[in-house]
Amino acid sequence: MDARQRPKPTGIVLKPMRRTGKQLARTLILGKPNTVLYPEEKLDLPQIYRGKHVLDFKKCIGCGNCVLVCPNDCMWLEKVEDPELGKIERPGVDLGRCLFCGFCAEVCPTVALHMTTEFELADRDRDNLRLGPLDIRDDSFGETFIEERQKRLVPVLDLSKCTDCEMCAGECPEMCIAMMPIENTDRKKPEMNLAKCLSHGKCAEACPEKALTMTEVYESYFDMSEPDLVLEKCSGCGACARKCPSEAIYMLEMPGTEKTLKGGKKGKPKKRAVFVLEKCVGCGRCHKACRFDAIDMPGVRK
Amino acid sequence: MSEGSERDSTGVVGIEKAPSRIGENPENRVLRALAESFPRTVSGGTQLRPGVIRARVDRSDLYSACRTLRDDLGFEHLTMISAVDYEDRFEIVYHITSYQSRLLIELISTAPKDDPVVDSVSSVWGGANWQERESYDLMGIVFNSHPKLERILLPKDVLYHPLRKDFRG
Amino acid sequence: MNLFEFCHGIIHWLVDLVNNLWYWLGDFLPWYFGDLFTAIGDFAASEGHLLFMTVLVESVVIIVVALINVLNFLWIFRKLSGRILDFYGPYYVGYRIGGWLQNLADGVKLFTKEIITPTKADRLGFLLAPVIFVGSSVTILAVIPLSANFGLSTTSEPGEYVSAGALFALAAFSIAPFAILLAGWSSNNKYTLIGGMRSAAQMMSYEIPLLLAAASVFLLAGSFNFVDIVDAQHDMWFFIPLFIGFVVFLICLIAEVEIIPFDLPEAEAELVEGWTTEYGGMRFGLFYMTTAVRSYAGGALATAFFLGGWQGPWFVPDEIWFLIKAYIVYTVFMWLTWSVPRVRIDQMLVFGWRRLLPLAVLNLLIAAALKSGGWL
Amino acid sequence: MAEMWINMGPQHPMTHGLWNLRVKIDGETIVAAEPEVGYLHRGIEKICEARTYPQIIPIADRLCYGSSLTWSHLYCLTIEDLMDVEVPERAEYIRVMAIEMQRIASHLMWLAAYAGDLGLAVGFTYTMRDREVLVDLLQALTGSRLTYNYPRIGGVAHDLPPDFERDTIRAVQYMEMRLKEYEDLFDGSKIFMMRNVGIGILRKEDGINLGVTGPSLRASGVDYDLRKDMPYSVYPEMDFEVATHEDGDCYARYRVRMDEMWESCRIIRQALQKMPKGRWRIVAPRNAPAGTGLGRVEDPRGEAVMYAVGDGTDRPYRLKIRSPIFVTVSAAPKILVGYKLADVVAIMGGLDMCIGENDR
Repeated sequence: MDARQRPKPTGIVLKPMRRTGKQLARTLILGKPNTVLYPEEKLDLPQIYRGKHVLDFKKCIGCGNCVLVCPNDCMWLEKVEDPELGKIERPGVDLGRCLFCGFCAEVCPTVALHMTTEFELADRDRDNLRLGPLDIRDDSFGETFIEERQKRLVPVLDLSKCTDCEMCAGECPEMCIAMMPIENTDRKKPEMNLAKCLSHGKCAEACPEKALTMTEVYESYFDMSEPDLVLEKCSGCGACARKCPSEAIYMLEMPGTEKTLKGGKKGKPKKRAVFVLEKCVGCGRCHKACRFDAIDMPGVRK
Repeated sequence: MSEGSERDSTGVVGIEKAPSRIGENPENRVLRALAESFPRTVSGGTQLRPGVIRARVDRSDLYSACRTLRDDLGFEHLTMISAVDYEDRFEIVYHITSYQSRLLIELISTAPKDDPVVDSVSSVWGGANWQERESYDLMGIVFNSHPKLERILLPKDVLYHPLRKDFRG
Repeated sequence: MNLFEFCHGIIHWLVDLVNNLWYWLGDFLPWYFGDLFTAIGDFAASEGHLLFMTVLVESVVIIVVALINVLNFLWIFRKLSGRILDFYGPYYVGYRIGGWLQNLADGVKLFTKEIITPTKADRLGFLLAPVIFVGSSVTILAVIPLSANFGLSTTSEPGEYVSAGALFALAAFSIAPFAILLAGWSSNNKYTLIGGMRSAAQMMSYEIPLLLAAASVFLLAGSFNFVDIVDAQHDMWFFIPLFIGFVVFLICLIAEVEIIPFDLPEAEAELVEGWTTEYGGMRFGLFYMTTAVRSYAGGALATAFFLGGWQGPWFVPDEIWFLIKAYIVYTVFMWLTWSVPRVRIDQMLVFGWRRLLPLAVLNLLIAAALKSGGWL
Repeated sequence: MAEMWINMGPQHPMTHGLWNLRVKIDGETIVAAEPEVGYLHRGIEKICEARTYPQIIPIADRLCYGSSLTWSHLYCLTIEDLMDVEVPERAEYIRVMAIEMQRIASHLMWLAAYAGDLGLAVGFTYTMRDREVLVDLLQALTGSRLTYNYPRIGGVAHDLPPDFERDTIRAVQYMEMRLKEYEDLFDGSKIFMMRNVGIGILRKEDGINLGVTGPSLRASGVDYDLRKDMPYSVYPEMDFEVATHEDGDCYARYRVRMDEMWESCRIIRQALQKMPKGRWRIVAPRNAPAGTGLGRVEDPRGEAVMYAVGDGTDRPYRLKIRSPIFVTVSAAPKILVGYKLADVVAIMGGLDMCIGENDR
């Protein structure tokens, strides 16, 4: 109750007239009312203002997470040809349906999609509001933009080099690496609890085969669904690895999956898809590409 | 309205009337009073959180349970009526607040799919009037003895209840 | 030289010029043409025709000046509203003269709009209402002089103007409610009907204090003539002895010109646009313009009655003094308008009958006492 | 004059949205009133059933154009209750601060509309001008001016921008200065008092029985504020008072909202002082378990409640939204009858209609 005094309802019209008179005198003397003369002056917009989209073609990996997360279905992936990048898929946006919620920029795993402060988007033709990837392309925007999301160093495992030596698990100061057996195979692999990881990099230094490398990943706040391999169904065709935009899948021969041939001899080990979940962006393209339904992804429709 | 002042006093008296055990918190007291008044129809009384309790009531005793809640236990504010379309039943959920003991009770009543009828409580709480109309409009729950059970949000001539799960636009 | 002499001189000169032309032309033509021309020339040079033409030209000059005044008024209204309400007001149209041309642009826009008459409206009344409203309001301007030399006079004698000009102005001022009632009723719309009814009640109850306050001025001045009234204020402006009357007069004027504390007939929050709801296009534009005309007339009446008319130091012409005072009265109106909300109709009527009427009567008594005591 | 029905709406300056109030008047006195709503029904509850949990946040923003942050916050509270997510403490403080800013902005918008209704154009422009200060702050915080899309399930979207504390303190000081000016403009005006005192009296018993909540009920003398009585977020840490008034008329409703703005200024200062360092967001799970979640907040218009039913997938099975103004407007006939036609704008304006949340 310190700053607050209940006003006494007094005065006929003189009190309000004093206030408006002050205002009149102020605007007449200063000659400048509070209004912003819009087309000539504009408001200062903060950097996080959500206006028109821009896309950095070089950073974008074409995963389509922005399309997945869009509440209004106003984004789509489009095939474009670029002289440098070749045949690629990049998102376009229909500003006529966009809510400007900013989820697409927030979910982008490589921070390639931004929203600018440009808000003058009105047009006479609705078709002009449908912006393809080339319309929103701006490869240099990211340099002027301070991304709020932090980059983070996480250890990424190359399973083909791993020898199950457990050196990394012993070195981790946070005790966040545990050796877990891979199902249906004879192998084990280190599993990282990334929530506890503080990016010391001790595990990568300790690895004798250099199978662990520290890679920079942007923090993600969206719980995207993760792929899960059904080993019996996997044929080893590698379609998922070819489709993966973030190179999080590679094919590897798995010891322990050999079929027992006649006479007790063992055949060649099968190739199986291996997921690097640290790199996975959860776009679900492997799930869509798999013809054998070997990849489970809850919540992603085919 | 003399009824209002009367209700204020009876609410307090009602809580005092129930013989309180030492250390019994108000949530349990309300649940016990409700279960004692309607031993056969009120079930599943639980405390969800401090200040929030839940009970299920059969739809045959819904009206009298609500009367008891308002008149004897001091729940004088009907916060919300929501209808949920489950696969096998409709659930009509009443959230009722007490301004005196600062409690919220979640009273759940069910109705079968083929007969979505419950008693109206709009004579108990005037605020239920439009909320019941809304439930009727969007979910198709029929409230018995409602003063004016008409569509409220949708036009008068639509034939469907859009919040039902079998509704396909 | 006053306006009459000025116009008379011009007309005289023109008639002489044309007559010379006629006579010169008649010399070259057969005799009957010459006689005809002579007759026409004699008629043109006759005193009655000269007087008629003079008054006609005088009226046109006065109306043109008044309408330019109205544009000024609307500009001041919009600019001042803008400054009080913390925005710019008219800005781009006529950028160098502070957006003065905005009203002309709005007028042109309103001219291009379709004029709609509702199907079930009473067509005659619907058509007649703007005519009466605009006509009666513009008529007020005819008798309000800007100075002792700038007004509608019947003779060349300065000071002899329409002898009951003030009375005529007040009478013309109070015709408008009939037009409003007619407009409200003939539009066949509930909002306009309520607006019209409110207007009738409002005008009726505020007319009486207005006239009583004006009557005290007439009593002190001893005349209904504007020039006499202003001359009577040579020693002391009337708002000092008749301060109560001045305040009552201003309040009643606010009610008469329907601006915000008393704009109940067109209270846009509850009655959409009141009695003008069904009018569109230039008909609405006329109403809008006429509101400014009435505001100007009100300011001018207050100036002439209480603020010493065109009296002021010599370095500014009399006409400018008069306009400045009228504008200041209007500015105070605007200032009050934007500072207070709108009252309710019953409160307003109670205020009119129970507060203003006794005050006006008291003021009249004071004036009578002053006059009979010989102090003024 | 005989009795006649007048349609105030759907296109009428009084409605501030799209609804219809049919009043029956005898002369200028109201003898009956009948609100009709539903013109802005967008089926948000049904839309939500087809969206994943995060995708609903921007849609919850669209419920009310006056205080969108409150609704997305309420949605996040509900889903956090459903999912059992613990929110970082810093996020809670940021939320409380942002919501109180939103509350001031919403009340200022109400005051602007109210003043405009009563014919006080100065009240409209001054309050909207000062609301701009808060909107600018919220824009710097959230990145948008009207539909903020700021709270997230498990935190808030961004941390405070640089210099935000300084700007906020300045804005609060500015607001306190301005609130005094409004009190001169409104309370100091005889005509404003004439239009408000004793108009639209809602008695305590009627208010409780008809389900009126929020400032309109507190103006009738019921000391009930969810921030105090069923605290959520970090409101227990805050020191503030619940503004109440005994009279139950339009002036009381105006007074309660003005006092709430003072209290909100206090809460903003305290939230800034007590705000801890740390994370402002955690990753929420994608799917909600089967069960129910309930969120209740004190909206600027009253008690806003959401009831979510989860079924184990990433989309809600049912999301019921309780709009405070939907119930309040159903009590309007009770308040209106007996007053003058011109009081309709004062009474309905004083209830703070928001059709976006009313029709959903």
